[in-house]
Amino acid sequence: MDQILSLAATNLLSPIILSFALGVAAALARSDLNIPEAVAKGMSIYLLFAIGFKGGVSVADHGIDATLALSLVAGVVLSAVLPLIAFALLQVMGSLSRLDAAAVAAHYGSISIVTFVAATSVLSGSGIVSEGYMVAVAAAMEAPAILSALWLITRGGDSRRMDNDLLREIMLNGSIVLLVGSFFIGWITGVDGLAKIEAFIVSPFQGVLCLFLLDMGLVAGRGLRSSSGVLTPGVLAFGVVMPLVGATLGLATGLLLGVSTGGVALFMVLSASASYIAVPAAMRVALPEANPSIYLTLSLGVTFPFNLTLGIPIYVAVASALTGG
Amino acid sequence: MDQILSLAATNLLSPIILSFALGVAAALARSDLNIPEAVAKGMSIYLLFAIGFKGGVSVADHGIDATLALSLVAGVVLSAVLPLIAFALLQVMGSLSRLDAAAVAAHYGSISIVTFVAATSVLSGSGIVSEGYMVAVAAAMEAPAILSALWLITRGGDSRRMDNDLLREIMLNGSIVLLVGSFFIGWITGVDGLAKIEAFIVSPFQGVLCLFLLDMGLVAGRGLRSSSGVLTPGVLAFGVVMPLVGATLGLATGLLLGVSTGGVALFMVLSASASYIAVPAAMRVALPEANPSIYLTLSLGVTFPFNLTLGIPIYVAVASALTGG
Amino acid sequence: MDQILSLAATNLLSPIILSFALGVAAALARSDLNIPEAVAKGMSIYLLFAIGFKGGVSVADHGIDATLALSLVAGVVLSAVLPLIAFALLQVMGSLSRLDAAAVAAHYGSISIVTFVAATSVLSGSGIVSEGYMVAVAAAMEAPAILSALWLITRGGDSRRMDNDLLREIMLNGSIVLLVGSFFIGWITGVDGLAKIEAFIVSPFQGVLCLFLLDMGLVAGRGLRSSSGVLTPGVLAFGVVMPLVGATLGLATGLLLGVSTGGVALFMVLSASASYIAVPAAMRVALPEANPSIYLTLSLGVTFPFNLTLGIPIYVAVASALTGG
Amino acid sequence: METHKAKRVAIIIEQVMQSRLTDAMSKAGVTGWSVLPVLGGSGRSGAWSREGQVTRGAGMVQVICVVRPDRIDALLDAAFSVVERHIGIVTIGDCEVLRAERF
Amino acid sequence: METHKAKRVAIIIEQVMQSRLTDAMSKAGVTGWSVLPVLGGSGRSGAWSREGQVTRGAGMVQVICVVRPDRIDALLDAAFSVVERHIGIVTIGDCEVLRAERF
Amino acid sequence: METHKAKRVAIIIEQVMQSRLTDAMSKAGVTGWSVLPVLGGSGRSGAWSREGQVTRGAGMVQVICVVRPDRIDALLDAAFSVVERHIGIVTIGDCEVLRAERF
Ligand SMILES: Nc1ncnc2c1ncn2[C@@H]1O[C@H](COP(=O)(O)O)[C@@H](O)[C@H]1O
Ligand SMILES: Nc1ncnc2c1ncn2[C@@H]1O[C@H](COP(=O)(O)O)[C@@H](O)[C@H]1O
Ligand SMILES: Nc1ncnc2c1ncn2[C@@H]1O[C@H](COP(=O)(O)O)[C@@H](O)[C@H]1O
Ligand code: NA
Ligand code: NA
Ligand code: NA
Repeated sequence: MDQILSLAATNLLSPIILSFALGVAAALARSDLNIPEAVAKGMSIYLLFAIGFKGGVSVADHGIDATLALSLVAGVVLSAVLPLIAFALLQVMGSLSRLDAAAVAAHYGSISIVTFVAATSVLSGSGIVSEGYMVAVAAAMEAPAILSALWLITRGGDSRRMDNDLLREIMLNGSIVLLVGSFFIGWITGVDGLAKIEAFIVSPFQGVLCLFLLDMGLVAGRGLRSSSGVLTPGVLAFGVVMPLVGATLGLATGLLLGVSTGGVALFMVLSASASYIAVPAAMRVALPEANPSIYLTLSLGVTFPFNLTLGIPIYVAVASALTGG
Repeated sequence: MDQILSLAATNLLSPIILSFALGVAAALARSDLNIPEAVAKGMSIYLLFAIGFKGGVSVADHGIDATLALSLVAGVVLSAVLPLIAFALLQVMGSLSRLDAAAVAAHYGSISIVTFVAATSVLSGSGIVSEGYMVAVAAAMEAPAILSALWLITRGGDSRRMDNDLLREIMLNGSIVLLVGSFFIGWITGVDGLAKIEAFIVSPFQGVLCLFLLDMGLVAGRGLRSSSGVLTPGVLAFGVVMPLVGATLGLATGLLLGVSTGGVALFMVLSASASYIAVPAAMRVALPEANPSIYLTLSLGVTFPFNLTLGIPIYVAVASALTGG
Repeated sequence: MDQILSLAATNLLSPIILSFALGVAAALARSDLNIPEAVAKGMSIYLLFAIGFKGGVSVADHGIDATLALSLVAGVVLSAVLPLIAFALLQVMGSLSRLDAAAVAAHYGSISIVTFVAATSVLSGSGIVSEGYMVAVAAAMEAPAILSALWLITRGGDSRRMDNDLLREIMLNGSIVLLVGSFFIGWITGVDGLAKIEAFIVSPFQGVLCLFLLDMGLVAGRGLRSSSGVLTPGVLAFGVVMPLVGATLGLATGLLLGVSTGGVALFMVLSASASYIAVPAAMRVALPEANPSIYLTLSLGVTFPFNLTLGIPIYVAVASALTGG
Repeated sequence: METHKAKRVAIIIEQVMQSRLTDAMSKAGVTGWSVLPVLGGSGRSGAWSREGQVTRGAGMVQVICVVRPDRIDALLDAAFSVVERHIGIVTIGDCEVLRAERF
Repeated sequence: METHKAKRVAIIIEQVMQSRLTDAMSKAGVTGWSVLPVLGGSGRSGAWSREGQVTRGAGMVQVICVVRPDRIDALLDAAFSVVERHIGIVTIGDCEVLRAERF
Repeated sequence: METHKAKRVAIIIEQVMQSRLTDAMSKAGVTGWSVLPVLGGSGRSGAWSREGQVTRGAGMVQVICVVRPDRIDALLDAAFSVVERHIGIVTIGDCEVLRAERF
């Protein structure tokens, strides 16, 4: 408990969290502070490239762990199963239509790469190592949740929602391709490759993350301001309960696989986090009748800040305690 | 005098001034060189965040000076008083309408954060320290001048120019919020926080400033090309005289407050500089009849280059001489 | 031969080439991965500024070589002559109309600055020095080819294609101005200037180059996907043969001038490379009837990847062998 | 395909006035509009361009608003109250729309 | 100057649907269009803005398509098949064009 | 609200030709216009998109020009002289404007 509190305190007062808070505050106060779309997209490309590359280098450096393949499979299964749990939970807690519930469920099965990035920086700040291939697990967890959520709807007798175009869009969406691609580049070029671009992808990383979180705070704050009415208390509660449920499943998976302390924590983080880049796009195509205000506000306005501030310290502390790490 | 000349020479041949000159030259020669709006805005966000953060860290490091509160108050007073002087001076020197004169006056009461940034980099290049909270003084000086200039107009019997929306826009404009926000983040996280993001906000700072000044040179050059006709000789002269008047007031203020040599120099720089980010927007809303070519050309095309090249070395040399720093 | 192979292997597995390959692969697989236009332009401005500045600093550091002026003249001549050769070659190899052939020829006389940048990074990776003023030669080679190609057309009895506006646009296009301008800034400020902005223009350079090549891969891949049909086998072959012809001329020039090993390699690279920034714009204005799919696909989709992967190692190896460097 | 008569109003206005315009439109009961970027232009107050600008004062946007013919007067009154003292240009064109029930 | 009658169709549609729309237009034999960015807007599903967005799900674009009057039905059928279940708005206006041989 | 008849001319033209077009318009006495970005499109010369482009040769813009009906011929002549040999499309529509004294 002490460890959780101290980790949470350090975490809450870190530049990245404070930058996020600044963004939320500015948006709620209706300041005109804003970051151009192109700059925000540029930063997200930078972060994906850097995190993928570093993951690949770490695999090149430490060799392939026997559990790599198992972890990937576990990630796919988690991503596919979590929406079913989320959907069931929403039936109990919320008052959402089947369509809205399925759309929300898809987001919670998938992952938020910024949450993952923030967690790795807490881990490395605490000197806890993790498997480099966890970034590949993150990529593997992006898409299955979408298929799972669409199955929930079509199973309910609804017409076909999926076609080949959509399937390709989901599997080859930009963030998956960039994450996996830079992971392989890092793996192939290894520490020599890293040495060449370290001053670009390692040193300024935390700083870029600050500005990116400032932007996410601005977007989340604007969303909360305009859409705060759409969430009932039950749905709001889901935004905090579901990450804890997901984290528990992630914990069990990590312990079963026997990955490192950091690996367990990251399994928890990935399972706890909710997508806000890839899944919303797929939902607009496949479930256009679902209300985007609900899933975006829940994912970006509730669950993301929760994970960022309290979730990550909890997951890291629990993982440390249970693995003796 | 010698010191001024040598400082001016070093200054004139620094990469940042030469980058500005390159931009002006390219625009005057009608080259199609241009920096995308989103990239320019991204760089300005970076500079504001970095300068605010470093100011906050410096306060965290050196403790709060007893004069902090006094300096803030002095900044607010300076910003409110300078437009009155500018307005009076314009009545004498120029042939502008009351509206145009008031709009110009608002710009000269407020501040140019890039001029401030350029001055801090001259100071640190000369090994002169300044109070970290001067960045908060800069933020405090952004808005009062606008209210002061609008009072000049409404006092003249004109209809109401100010409403709550505009007041909020002025007080919470993006650059104030980002500067103050990152100042507090820097203050809270202190040197530990700085250590995490130093490679982002400290090391590449000068380089980003070069490209930003290249862009400002391009914009200033384009403005001079298309609007050079709008400025009468009297108004042009105002663009050089007013900074010197402002700097004198800033000097007196700094000496009275007893701040450091660098602090005095920065008070001069802030008083001498003219806004070109926040104030133009407020003027378009409140004084739409005032001609933007006049205030933009004067602020960005005349006063900014003057301060950048000659003003800053003069202010730093005078501050050094009079404080014995 | 061994050296070529080993250089090619190192080169092919470097982060920058793999990033380009990732971009091509993503585009061919129709992923929605894309880099915003503003970010791509921002990166190209960064690269031009950095490469120009470093070239200037190197001249300031090593003094002006007696061959500087000769090299500039040689560059201008090469750029003017290469289109004539390209045009003749296209008459033999291709089935293009005179207009299309002239437009393509203009591209091959001019240069690709990214290919130049990639080559300098291979050189510095191999510890081979080159003249800093080669960046000025690169700038000098941008424009003459355009005039030469237009002469080919007007000579053929076609109406006037050139006016003063177009001439100014060609001579003062953004990349020439930025390259030459930053070259002079680097020259004037020298190693002291470099020290101030090294953390911006040197350390992160390779990393930015990776993301820029990722973008070029995406654009090249999209072009290949939509325009692969427009190139006949003869024209395709031209895209590989012409760089080798150009490189041979560049080699002869470099050897004649007696520049360093790196200088010879860079003369080869410049002559071998084909423009895709400045020349396409001039062609749209002057030869609007020429099909842009042909010259863009050939330059960016065929010659650029060829030079990047195989060309550069070959040129460097040949230059080393023949200069004993 | 069945279409319905409507009016397409395009308002080119300074970016700093955008929220005031859309607020006035909302108050007038007009709830649907789209905002398009404008890169530059020229008019009686000279030429301008967005290139490299960081000042928040520069630049215009185009607000497009498709309305039922009977709403046009309320919309124009609202728009006029905002553009009155400001630079900007308001055009109204006839058009047909699909799915009129959406307006 | 000689001009010819034509129809100008403007379709404001979600960005994620853009390629589906233009594919449908191509299939219907319509081969000329331009895509314009939209910065933000408001409608029955609330207000939105592109500012700072990284999600691929947000945002609309405007597809502009100038067609000969006799092609308008094929175009509207194609457009309707895509926007039917999605948010979006289709307007059709009369216009004149130069160089009609280009369509 | 009082409105006046006007013409709304929209010219989609290559970005490299923009300054030539607006220069020609100025010479023809047309002084008001706005330039809008175009993200991509398709036509007889194939499809294109602005994504990730650094080449200055690619891409089109849309120039919008509202004129009094009696100015339309001068404007079209000016526009035609520039687009004649280039790709691009010129549409003319009827519209009403507020504040006609501004034109
Ligand atoms: N006739 C016009 N057609 C299209 N846009 C115009 C027109 N007149 C003015 N504008 C736009 O409105 C801005 C301000 O116009 P003005 O108030 O005349 O200076 C110009 O810079 C253009 O962007
Ligand atoms: N009447 C309208 N005029 C112009 N744009 C509209 C209109 N209605 C909707 N839109 C655009 O279409 C988007 C979605 O509309 P809706 O489906 O009504 O929420 C809005 O956010 C606007 O960008
Ligand atoms: N019918 C059309 N409607 C709208 N835009 C068009 C049309 N035809 C062409 N365009 C635009 O003009 C560009 C060049 O057209 P084209 O000369 O036919 O290749 C296209 O890529 C589109 O951006
Ligand atoms: Na999850
Ligand atoms: Na001032
Ligand atoms: Na060449």
